[in-house]
Amino acid sequence: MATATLVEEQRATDKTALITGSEAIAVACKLADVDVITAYPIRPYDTVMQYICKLVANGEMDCEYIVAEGEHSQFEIVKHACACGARVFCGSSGVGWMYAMEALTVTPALRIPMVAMVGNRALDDPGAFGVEHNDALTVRDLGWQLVWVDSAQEALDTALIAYRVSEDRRIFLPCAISCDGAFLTHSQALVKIPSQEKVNQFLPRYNRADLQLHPDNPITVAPQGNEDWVMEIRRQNYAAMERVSLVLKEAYADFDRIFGRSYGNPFFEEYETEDADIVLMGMGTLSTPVRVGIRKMRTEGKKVGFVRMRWFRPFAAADLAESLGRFKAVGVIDRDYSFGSPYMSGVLTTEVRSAMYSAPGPKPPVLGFIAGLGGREVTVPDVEKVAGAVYQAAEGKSQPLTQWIGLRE
Amino acid sequence: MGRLYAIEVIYRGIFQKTLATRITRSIVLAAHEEGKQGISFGRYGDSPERNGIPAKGFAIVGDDQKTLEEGMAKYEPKDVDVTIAVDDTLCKGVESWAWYGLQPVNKLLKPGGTLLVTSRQQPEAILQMAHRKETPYDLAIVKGTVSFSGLWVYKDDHTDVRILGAIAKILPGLFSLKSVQKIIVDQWNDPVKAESAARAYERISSVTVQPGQGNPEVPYKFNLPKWHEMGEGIAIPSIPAGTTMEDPATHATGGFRPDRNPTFKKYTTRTMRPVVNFDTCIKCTLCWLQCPDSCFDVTPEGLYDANMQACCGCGVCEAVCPVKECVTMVNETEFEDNASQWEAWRKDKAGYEAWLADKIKSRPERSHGFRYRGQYEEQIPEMLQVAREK
Amino acid sequence: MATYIQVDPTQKLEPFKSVKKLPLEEYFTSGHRTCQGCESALVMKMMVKAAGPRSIILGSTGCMYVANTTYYSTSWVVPWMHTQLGSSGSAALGTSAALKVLMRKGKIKNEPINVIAFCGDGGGADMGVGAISATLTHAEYNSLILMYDNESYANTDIQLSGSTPWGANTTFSSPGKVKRIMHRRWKKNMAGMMAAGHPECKYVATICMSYGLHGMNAIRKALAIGGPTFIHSLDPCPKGWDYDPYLSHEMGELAVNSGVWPLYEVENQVLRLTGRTEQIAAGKIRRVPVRDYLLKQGRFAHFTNDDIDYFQDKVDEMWDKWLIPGVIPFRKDVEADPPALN
Amino acid sequence: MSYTELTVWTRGIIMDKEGRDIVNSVSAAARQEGKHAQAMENYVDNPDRTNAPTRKYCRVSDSVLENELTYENERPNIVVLVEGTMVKGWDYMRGMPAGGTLIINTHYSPDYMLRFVPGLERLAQLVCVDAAKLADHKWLYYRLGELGLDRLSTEGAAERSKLLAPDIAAPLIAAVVKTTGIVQRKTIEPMIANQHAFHAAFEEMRITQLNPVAV
Repeated sequence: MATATLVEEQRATDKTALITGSEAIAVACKLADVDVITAYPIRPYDTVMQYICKLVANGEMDCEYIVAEGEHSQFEIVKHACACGARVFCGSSGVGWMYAMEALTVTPALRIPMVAMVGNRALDDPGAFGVEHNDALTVRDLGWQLVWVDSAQEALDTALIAYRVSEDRRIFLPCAISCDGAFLTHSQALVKIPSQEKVNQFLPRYNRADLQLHPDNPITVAPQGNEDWVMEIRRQNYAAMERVSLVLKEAYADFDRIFGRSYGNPFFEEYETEDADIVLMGMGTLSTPVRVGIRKMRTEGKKVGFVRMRWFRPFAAADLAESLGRFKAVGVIDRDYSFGSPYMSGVLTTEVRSAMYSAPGPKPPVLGFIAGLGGREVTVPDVEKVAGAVYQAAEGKSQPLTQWIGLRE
Repeated sequence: MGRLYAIEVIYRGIFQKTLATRITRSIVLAAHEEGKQGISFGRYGDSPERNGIPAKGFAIVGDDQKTLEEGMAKYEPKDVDVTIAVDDTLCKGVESWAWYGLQPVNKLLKPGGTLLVTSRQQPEAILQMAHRKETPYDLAIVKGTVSFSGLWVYKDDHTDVRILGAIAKILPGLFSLKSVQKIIVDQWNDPVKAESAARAYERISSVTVQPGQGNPEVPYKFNLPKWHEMGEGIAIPSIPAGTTMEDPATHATGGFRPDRNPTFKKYTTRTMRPVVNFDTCIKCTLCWLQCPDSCFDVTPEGLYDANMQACCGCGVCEAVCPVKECVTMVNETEFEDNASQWEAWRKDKAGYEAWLADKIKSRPERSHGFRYRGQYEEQIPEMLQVAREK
Repeated sequence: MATYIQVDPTQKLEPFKSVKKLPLEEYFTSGHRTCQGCESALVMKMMVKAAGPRSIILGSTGCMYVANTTYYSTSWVVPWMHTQLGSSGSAALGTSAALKVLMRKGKIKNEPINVIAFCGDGGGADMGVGAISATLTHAEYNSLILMYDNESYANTDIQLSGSTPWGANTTFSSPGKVKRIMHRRWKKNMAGMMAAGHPECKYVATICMSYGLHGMNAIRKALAIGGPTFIHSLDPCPKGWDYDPYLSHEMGELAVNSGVWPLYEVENQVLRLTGRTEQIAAGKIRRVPVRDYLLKQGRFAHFTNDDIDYFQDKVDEMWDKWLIPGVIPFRKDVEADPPALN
Repeated sequence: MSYTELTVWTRGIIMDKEGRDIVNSVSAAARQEGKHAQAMENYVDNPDRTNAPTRKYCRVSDSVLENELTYENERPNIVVLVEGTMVKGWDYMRGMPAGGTLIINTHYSPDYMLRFVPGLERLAQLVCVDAAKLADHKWLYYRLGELGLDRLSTEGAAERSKLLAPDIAAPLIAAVVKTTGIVQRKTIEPMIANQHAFHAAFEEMRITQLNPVAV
């Protein structure tokens, strides 16, 4: 009796561990009792699969752990497993994510709630290990939910939330969790690991319901369509993506209630914005040098804030535009590029500008900055330089709409 | 603004693909001889074509480029001046493989337009098959054996040029015989073909079909559901498991009838159908087993009844049947409905025997493609002879 | 020997004794949009008749996807799901893995369910060969990968694949005024390669549904034996091969009897020539000349006598010189002239 | 306010784990002491190659680490060479502020090793400790390849079991603790697997004090 109580108590208590972002996601997979996992090597995401391998080998996790022969197969295998009702996990980085592109395209179309980790990495060529967000962003138009996290804790929590939202019958869409290569995937931090009981309370079992591929539920899935059908099918996915915001808010509220950790607005996080004149924006671990830079600038009397986008798909355009309308100017730092796009800026910048266009409120100038490509460090002086340019714009002085920061010129 | 002409060619997929393309291309080229602008295209949804499954090609011609543009960037025109059916069995209806429901062959014809059919039949036989239409139209027949060939080897039996010559007569505003003959010589450098076109021009005649005339059957339709009425995840229910059959005479049950796809029936693919002599059947199972379309229902006494909604007329059952004239392929124009042969046989054996004897007189004169090298060369003189007959 | 591979129980599928003992039920029925005389549709029908109702079928892109299931309509009675062109191996693996783990964890009822993934020769012998190969090494997952080989990308308009026979006319190898033979590659030996390269795969077979009972029994064996298995079926294609559809059955017989398509199975690493091929090898029946097979098809209409002779020589070589006729392409000469040992 | 950087140079694969053990346990101990600390590998060195020089970093500070996402330690106060021959060949001393500490795993004496050290003038102390011998892994010197087989991951992802806690690295950690005070002995000691080697090293390490000059 005493022993049992002790075990109960231990299981009910959150533990703290010093782990990397990759390991945090591996732990989330264990807690979520994922059924089928496929691995294929590519840095930096693949450390998550190394951790999972150990969890399986040590008997801490019961799943089919399959090493595939390429990313295309890696994603196809879990896609089919998920169609049969298995909870699945997968992931990749950079060109590996690209190699799986065909599977990535069909996954949301089939309403497969796969959760995948993207260890963000620059696309070849040249082969590079460092972070760039273009890999994950390639699926932004396809029906994937896309989220960027900036700490190992957030990675773990978001993975649990991702399962809950994706597997909700109202949604059934895949979710990619973007973790910056090196800074998040390979950097250890203290992470609170929730108890299994709490996770079970938060995350119901995956129920494929009417779409489960099983002899007891004879259905024909994904027949060939033509112009008579495709628009209607796309419209259904549109409706599902439309519902994500609601389900996501429910999940975050429940998460706060059960785990006692609140993330505020799920879609974006604000830092030092209350009295800010201008704000900077970005995604992922960029938040660290930006926060340091802001603290420094505030000692110099410059009121700079920061808005970190968390969920990129769905994109909370109205909320964001309302929030950004409070400031005199906005500087968006993209760790990606969109060559030839309007104003030749990055992807996030284009999205933020687009969100501002239809906003009813004030529309401050939005400047785009491209920085930190290929994993280059974004330094505090870089951040100060960005803020300086944004101040200029706030004062009505002309500035190039897109600037490259930290480039040797 | 000038005049816009639209002509469709309804044909058997693959078997008549080259034929149809030659016709639509030549229409555009001949009209261009007279200063008109045109385009030629196949219905995109019919591709990849399947052997025998009805498909469509179009020629759209305008007096000038601006007129032409009104008829461009469409999968198919709303209405047409001439519908050409290069196989008479197509008059039973068109169920293209990517469509839903069955379209009457004359569906797109404008009032007063012309349905041009390649056939050895008389107009009465064609009208037994073609569905009734609310407006009058003309029916013209290009006499001759229906031309079939395969993907790679074309049977150059002058069907293409004879149809072109006939169009020059039917729709003189589109192009003259002279223009047709010019582009024939330009393309194929064959004066004999130009002569064939002239002969068809001279001989073609038409009858007017009134709204009350034609096949009274209402073709099956399919209503496309709205987006929120469709299941999610691109999933649809599978076909239910089948059931046993019931004997119409004894009411005994047994055997097996598979459930069948309710939205695609495939029978308009058929140009010939198997008729079965149930009295000589030895129940060897081969027709049933080797049928790619699972079209044989297994009767309570273990006979095999070809379901005429599912049969596409490939002829494999006849080919594998070890008993002489137990399964015989018969020209589809001989039949007016898709009724069960086995039920007819069960109800009236003597009547069925007489019916069968009558039907198997009409073996199909068409072969559906390549059988051996030199085959077409052997067939062409005879086909041309038939074409010259009155 | 310790056991490292845990294979779930499979269905007990005794061989069908005769065509008269076949189940009447169809699990792939009418209303598919294939060509008249489509032998691949016949393979689908027989495949699932052999497997029975407790099956999940995965179909990779190709004719048997596009023609069989055009949205809102299907010919499948059993559950079926599309998979990408090169993914038949992955689809089989993922489905089988899901069933295994969900049954182990008690999330679905524990029972044997057949998993069959099919692909055409384009999806199998070309694009998907890597994934199929990988799946055949995953010995703990029960599945069958069936490659229906109609010797071209038949769905996209008859383009040549790695499985198209030498010299055939396809839209990517149509003969011209200067070059008569545009396709100069010999057909890939897919089943032999799968058998030789995957020692833990317990069953590989070649079939042709002109011999339906033989083919269905091969499928039943493949499903019952446990672990991943592979079957290569040669399917005459009236459209791409250009012959009159009623000849489909005969064309398959000619492919086997001319020796172009040897029938064999490799069961637990033991190779056996089967059906007519066994009789040919035993000298009980003579191979018919390939000329009889080739001249019935429009895709070879451009062949000269020299081309036919070349084709015959290559087939003869396969029978007379290969280590195992029609299966293993290593030359017997190697045995006659062994490398010198010091 | 205090801020300390510790850089460990090690040999790829075969001694990767030792390097990782040092930075991981020091940073963990520092956090326990309420400091802000970070341990990481040099991302660009990975995936590392057998025997190729590889860096591991640790940063300990009283206040929030503002350079958390900076790949490299730019001004290491402490440098550890996990394998003795690494003393030659490149400038592992670069960026070291005056008053730094260099720790070498070697059976040679500090006086002998001094001749190889570049930038010696910045060094306050040179410490030599025969870690492999103390940890009772004498074969380390001649069967390096075999050791490598034991170490699966170059990214450190696969090791999380107790068996892989500081063993050969224990004497080097002892040297770091004893000569620099970056963390207290009592905080780090419970984390050490090879307690014997850790204790023995406290007695047996050889330290030579130098007079550092600011450059």
